[in-house]
Amino acid sequence: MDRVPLEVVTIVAETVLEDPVTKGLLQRGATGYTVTPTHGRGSRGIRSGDVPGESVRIEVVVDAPTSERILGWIQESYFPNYAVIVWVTRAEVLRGEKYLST
Amino acid sequence: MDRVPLEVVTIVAETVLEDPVTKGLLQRGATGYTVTPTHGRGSRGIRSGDVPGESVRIEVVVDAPTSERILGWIQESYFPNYAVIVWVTRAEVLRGEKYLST
Amino acid sequence: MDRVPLEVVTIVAETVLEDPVTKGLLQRGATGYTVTPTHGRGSRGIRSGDVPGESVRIEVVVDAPTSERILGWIQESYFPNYAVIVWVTRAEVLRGEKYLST
Amino acid sequence: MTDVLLVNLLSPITLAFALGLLSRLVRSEFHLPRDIYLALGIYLLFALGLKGGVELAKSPLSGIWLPMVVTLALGCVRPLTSYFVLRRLGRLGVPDAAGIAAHYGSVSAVTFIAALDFVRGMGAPAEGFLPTLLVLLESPGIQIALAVGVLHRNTTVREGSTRDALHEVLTGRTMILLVGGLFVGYAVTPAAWQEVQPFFDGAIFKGALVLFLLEMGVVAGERLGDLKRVGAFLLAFGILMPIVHGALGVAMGHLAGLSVGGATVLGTMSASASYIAAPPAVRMTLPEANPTFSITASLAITFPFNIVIGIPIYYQIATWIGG
Amino acid sequence: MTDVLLVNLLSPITLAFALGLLSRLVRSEFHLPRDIYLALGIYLLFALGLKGGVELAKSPLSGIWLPMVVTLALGCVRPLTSYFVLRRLGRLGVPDAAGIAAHYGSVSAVTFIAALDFVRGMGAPAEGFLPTLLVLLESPGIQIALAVGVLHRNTTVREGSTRDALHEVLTGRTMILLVGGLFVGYAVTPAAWQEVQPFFDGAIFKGALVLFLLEMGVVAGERLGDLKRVGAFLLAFGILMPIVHGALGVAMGHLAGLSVGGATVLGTMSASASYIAAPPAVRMTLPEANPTFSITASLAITFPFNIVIGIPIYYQIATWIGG
Amino acid sequence: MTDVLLVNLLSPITLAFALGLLSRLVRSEFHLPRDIYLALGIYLLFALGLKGGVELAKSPLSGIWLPMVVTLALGCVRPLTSYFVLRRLGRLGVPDAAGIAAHYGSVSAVTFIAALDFVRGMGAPAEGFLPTLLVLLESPGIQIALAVGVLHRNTTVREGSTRDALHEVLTGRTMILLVGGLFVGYAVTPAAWQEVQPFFDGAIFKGALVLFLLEMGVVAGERLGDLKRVGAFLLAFGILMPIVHGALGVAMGHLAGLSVGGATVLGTMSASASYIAAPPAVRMTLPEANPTFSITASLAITFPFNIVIGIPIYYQIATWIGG
Ligand SMILES: Nc1ncnc2c1ncn2[C@@H]1O[C@H](COP(=O)(O)O)[C@@H](O)[C@H]1O
Ligand SMILES: Nc1ncnc2c1ncn2[C@@H]1O[C@H](COP(=O)(O)O)[C@@H](O)[C@H]1O
Ligand SMILES: Nc1ncnc2c1ncn2[C@@H]1O[C@H](COP(=O)(O)O)[C@@H](O)[C@H]1O
Ligand code: NA
Ligand code: NA
Ligand code: NA
Repeated sequence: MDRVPLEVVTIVAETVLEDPVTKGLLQRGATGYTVTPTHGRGSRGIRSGDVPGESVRIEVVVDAPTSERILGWIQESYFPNYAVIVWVTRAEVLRGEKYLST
Repeated sequence: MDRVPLEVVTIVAETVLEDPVTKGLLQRGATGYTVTPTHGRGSRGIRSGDVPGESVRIEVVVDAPTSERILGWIQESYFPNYAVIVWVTRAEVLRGEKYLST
Repeated sequence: MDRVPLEVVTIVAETVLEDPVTKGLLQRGATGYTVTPTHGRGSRGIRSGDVPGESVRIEVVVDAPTSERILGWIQESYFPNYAVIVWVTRAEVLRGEKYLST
Repeated sequence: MTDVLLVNLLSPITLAFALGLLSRLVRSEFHLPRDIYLALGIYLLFALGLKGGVELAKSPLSGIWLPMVVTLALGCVRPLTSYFVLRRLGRLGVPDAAGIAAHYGSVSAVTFIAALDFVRGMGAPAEGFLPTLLVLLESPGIQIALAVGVLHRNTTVREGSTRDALHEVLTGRTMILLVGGLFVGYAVTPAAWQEVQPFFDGAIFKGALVLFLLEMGVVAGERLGDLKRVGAFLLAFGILMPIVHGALGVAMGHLAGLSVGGATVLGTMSASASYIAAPPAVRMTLPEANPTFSITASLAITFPFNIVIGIPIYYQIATWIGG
Repeated sequence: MTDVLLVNLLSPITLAFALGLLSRLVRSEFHLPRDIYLALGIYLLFALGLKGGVELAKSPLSGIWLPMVVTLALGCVRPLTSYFVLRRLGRLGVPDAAGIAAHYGSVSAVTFIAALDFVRGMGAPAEGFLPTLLVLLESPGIQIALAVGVLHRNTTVREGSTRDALHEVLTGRTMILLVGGLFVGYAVTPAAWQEVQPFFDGAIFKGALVLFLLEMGVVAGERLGDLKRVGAFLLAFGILMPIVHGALGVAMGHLAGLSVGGATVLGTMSASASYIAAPPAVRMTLPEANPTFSITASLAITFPFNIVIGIPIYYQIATWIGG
Repeated sequence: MTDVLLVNLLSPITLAFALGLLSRLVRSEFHLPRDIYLALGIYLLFALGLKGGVELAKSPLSGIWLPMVVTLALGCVRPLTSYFVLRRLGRLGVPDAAGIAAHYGSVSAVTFIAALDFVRGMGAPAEGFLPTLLVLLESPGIQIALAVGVLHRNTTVREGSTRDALHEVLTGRTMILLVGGLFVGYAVTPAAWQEVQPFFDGAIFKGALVLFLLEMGVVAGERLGDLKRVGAFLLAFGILMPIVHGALGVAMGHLAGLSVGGATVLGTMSASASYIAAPPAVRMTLPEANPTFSITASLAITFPFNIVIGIPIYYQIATWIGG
């Protein structure tokens, strides 16, 4: 089992951001992503759409440089005005070479 | 990118617990939470509600003292009688200062 | 709070694999699992079922030997022909002794 | 009696339920999507409330008081008889006995609807105010059983959980839709009602009921595997308790002046057990109770029994007493 | 006037909406499943389009041009009046003023349907081409308000986001179903239409509308808590702006040759505010705007106002002018 | 012929499908919620089964045996002709050829329903037992194709997966609802059926079909982008194979004594390809096969072809042979 150490970036954001964020992830070197619909509560309680509290949880497995790139982009583009939370976990990934940015 | 090292507490619990658990999390210092509906199987196979196996997955980003407080509370209040599993992962969080308990 | 260090194996796979994978996990020593419906995109873009991009996210809390066993099995059985991604995160688990393989 | 049984057996409602059950027995994974099942339930309850309200507005209310009193009495007595039988004869612990008693002290709206449909088919329609009685029977039984359970056990209750559980029952789907529907139905003008009636009544209502019972068959079928776990006593309890409560309900309905159809439906209500409102309330308030016991008994034993055999029996009793 | 108000108040549509609102006030967790709510909305829009298309095919198109011009004019004027009032009287910042103006420049299809149903009930049915007008009123107002917002603020726009937002409005659910439905309804043969008409019309359509409004009551009720946050000005705006736009719409409809029913419905369209198409477009293009302000105003103030009181008022105005 | 084509083209079913397709071409994100799509499919299959069962109970069964034999023969022959053509003419590998053959060896229930509706509209209704034939045609083709694929390739099968796949087909949604519906429809009393018939028949059934096809248009439209990937051969296969199988089905239906309408529907069944039951079975048993090929062919080529042009062609053939 070749376990490649990579990073899992988890982004929880308002649902309107699903499209622009996933597109942006691919543009910045991610090879894929996984999206889960969720609901929740945060400090701002920003409510867009007609269902308050709905959001999407986007997970993306990337290498460290891509992770940096993604984090910088989200911080700049979405932190000022949108309800977004982002965290990074270290993980060992099977077939990890598939997820290295090229 | 200021990555603040925090903890992600993941709680998978029977659906009836969504309300009391999320309320309790906020009372114990969490600044927010993210809930995902899931289904699954465990050792007990406790089945409440009319859909066996349904549960909720609650994620909460907190600092270490809050994490301790939450874990103690869940252990005491819910472990004896409810189907609950809890694990803690270390993560680096953007804008991490937002999620420190005050 | 007795936090036992264990591993969380996360498997994202095409939906047809939910049944065989979860059965296989239990056979290989997992004591339970948690399944979340998701959608996403990967390098292959394999599309089975009538909804392209749908997949399941399966999380399983296990000890290190069981994790090894599961990873080897998935690599051998599903990597060649199916859209599957697997990663492992280290976690501290409450009541961790419940999830040790016997 | 066999005639009546056969008519009931060959109704699309019973057959659809049987099909759902069967699909689980052949290990099919067929399922109505959860949200559709919920929506059908919402539709049925709201339609029931609306029609009940329209009827209330039409008929003089004088005949309703005695049946209301009788219904409340049933709501107080049934959780206690259940608890008593479960403790004394079944030797169950306090939490399990109280938890199951909460289910059998409340009511199943779908069983009620099936009974309403059955007596109409028999040419003995129930009084129009029966849905109003249904409202009265849902919560008292749960509350009494939970109170008994909380008082009799030694552990302390988690603060707030009982209050929360009661609030949830009182503002739950069933109460909002049934009570709300009654008010809306009562308030709308006859002309306005006529415009929407075909959507809430007749073939569409009954067709939705058929689909709902198809899925209830699947849901009940998922519990069949648990029948072994609950043991012989609960199996007997799930059949005999309804017969006792059913006969009691029919008799009291008759005393309160209900017609044969009305007494049958009141008897069925009395014989039925909750599997929607009671489970979460019990889970929150008496967490030591094993939910497998109570849900399997009410959903996999009592519900099918009432749908297939119980209703014709209560009807038969009603015709003997009052026909 | 009180008569008309009462008829409207006791319609199942208004009562169901009130029930939904009330269920939130008693803190019930009752909710139609989200997918069911979406599906009811899809059904209502598609049925509306189909029926509109069938009518278009039947009636001569000559009378439609003037109303179309008038509708487009309303689509251009209303976002500007809204923006002007919000900036000058309300002293709101550019993004918030433009964001709210986008909502009040567009339209609420459900309010439209309720108006259609109301005038039919009053014996003054609207012209068959009204749904065609609805199509014209949805997007221009959003686009104009967003353009105003983007031009007037200093920050730079995130490249592509405005284009994406406009594409989303133009290919959104409402446009696909309404425009698509119009084409399908126009194209089908009368015989083929007759076979499906009962599914898209009459009691089923109206029943679906009742269920939809039940849930809209819940959804609006969830926003009631935000009323405090939006302040007195927006509260007044959410009631007075519709009255102004409504009167304007009725008057222009009358000038364009519409009947009393048609002018009422055009007035209602003009008075209504979007809460489906506008919010995501505004969120993407003017992220500094607080969505709580715009959604609360359109969904928790203007929508209920129009449903309960507004429509009868616009009808009254229409009868004064044109009756 | 052009007349017949036009009637079919302007039916609400075809138009709704076209609208769904079109919505993807303008890159709209419109979608029926997945659960609603599933529920409509469940309703259509169950209604189909019920009505088939009611018909079976009414008519003498004597005329059904020959059509049954013929249908089973079609179930055995079609996967083999498909496999042969795909291997020899298309030069596809074993897994892909067998995988696609499994789709074309099975059947599409919605195409079947559209054909049923079409011949009824043409004044040549099919025999009442046609839904029974549909049941017979679904699984044999899948099983034969999978067996061929498993035997002809060199790799070993993952133990259990073939058995699991077959169990899943035999207990899948289609079988439960269709076979179950047939039994329920056969068993219910005529009086009981009449009470629910309007819910499962007529305008409601057809309206549900229209909504279902709207979403099928969207789903098929999502695959249009894959048309380039599958290449010219599969494009031709997806159109010509149905014509061959369709003509074969019509001819054999005629020989078996079916009416023009019945032969048309049997021909359509024979021409159709599965996209619900076959895909998961193939994915589990022949994982090396590329699912994009088989699903795109059956869903984005054959299904639209049959709905828009195929059914009128098979009807024309049936009138030539048997009219
Ligand atoms: N401490 C937290 N832990 C987990 N999820 C959170 C937390 N805070 C916020 N969220 C999620 O992020 C979303 C936006 O949060 P906020 O920007 O703080 O309003 C919420 O809807 C939650 O789903
Ligand atoms: N080993 C495990 N890994 C992941 N999730 C688990 C595990 N065991 C239990 N779960 C989840 O926790 C819930 C309750 O488990 P239990 O209390 O063991 O019955 C199950 O429904 C699963 O969703
Ligand atoms: N880099 C990634 N990060 C997160 N999820 C991924 C990634 N790549 C693929 N996935 C998920 O795994 C599924 C299959 O991917 P693939 O096998 O690459 O086509 C996708 O549908 C995604 O849900
Ligand atoms: Na109940
Ligand atoms: Na709108
Ligand atoms: Na199929």
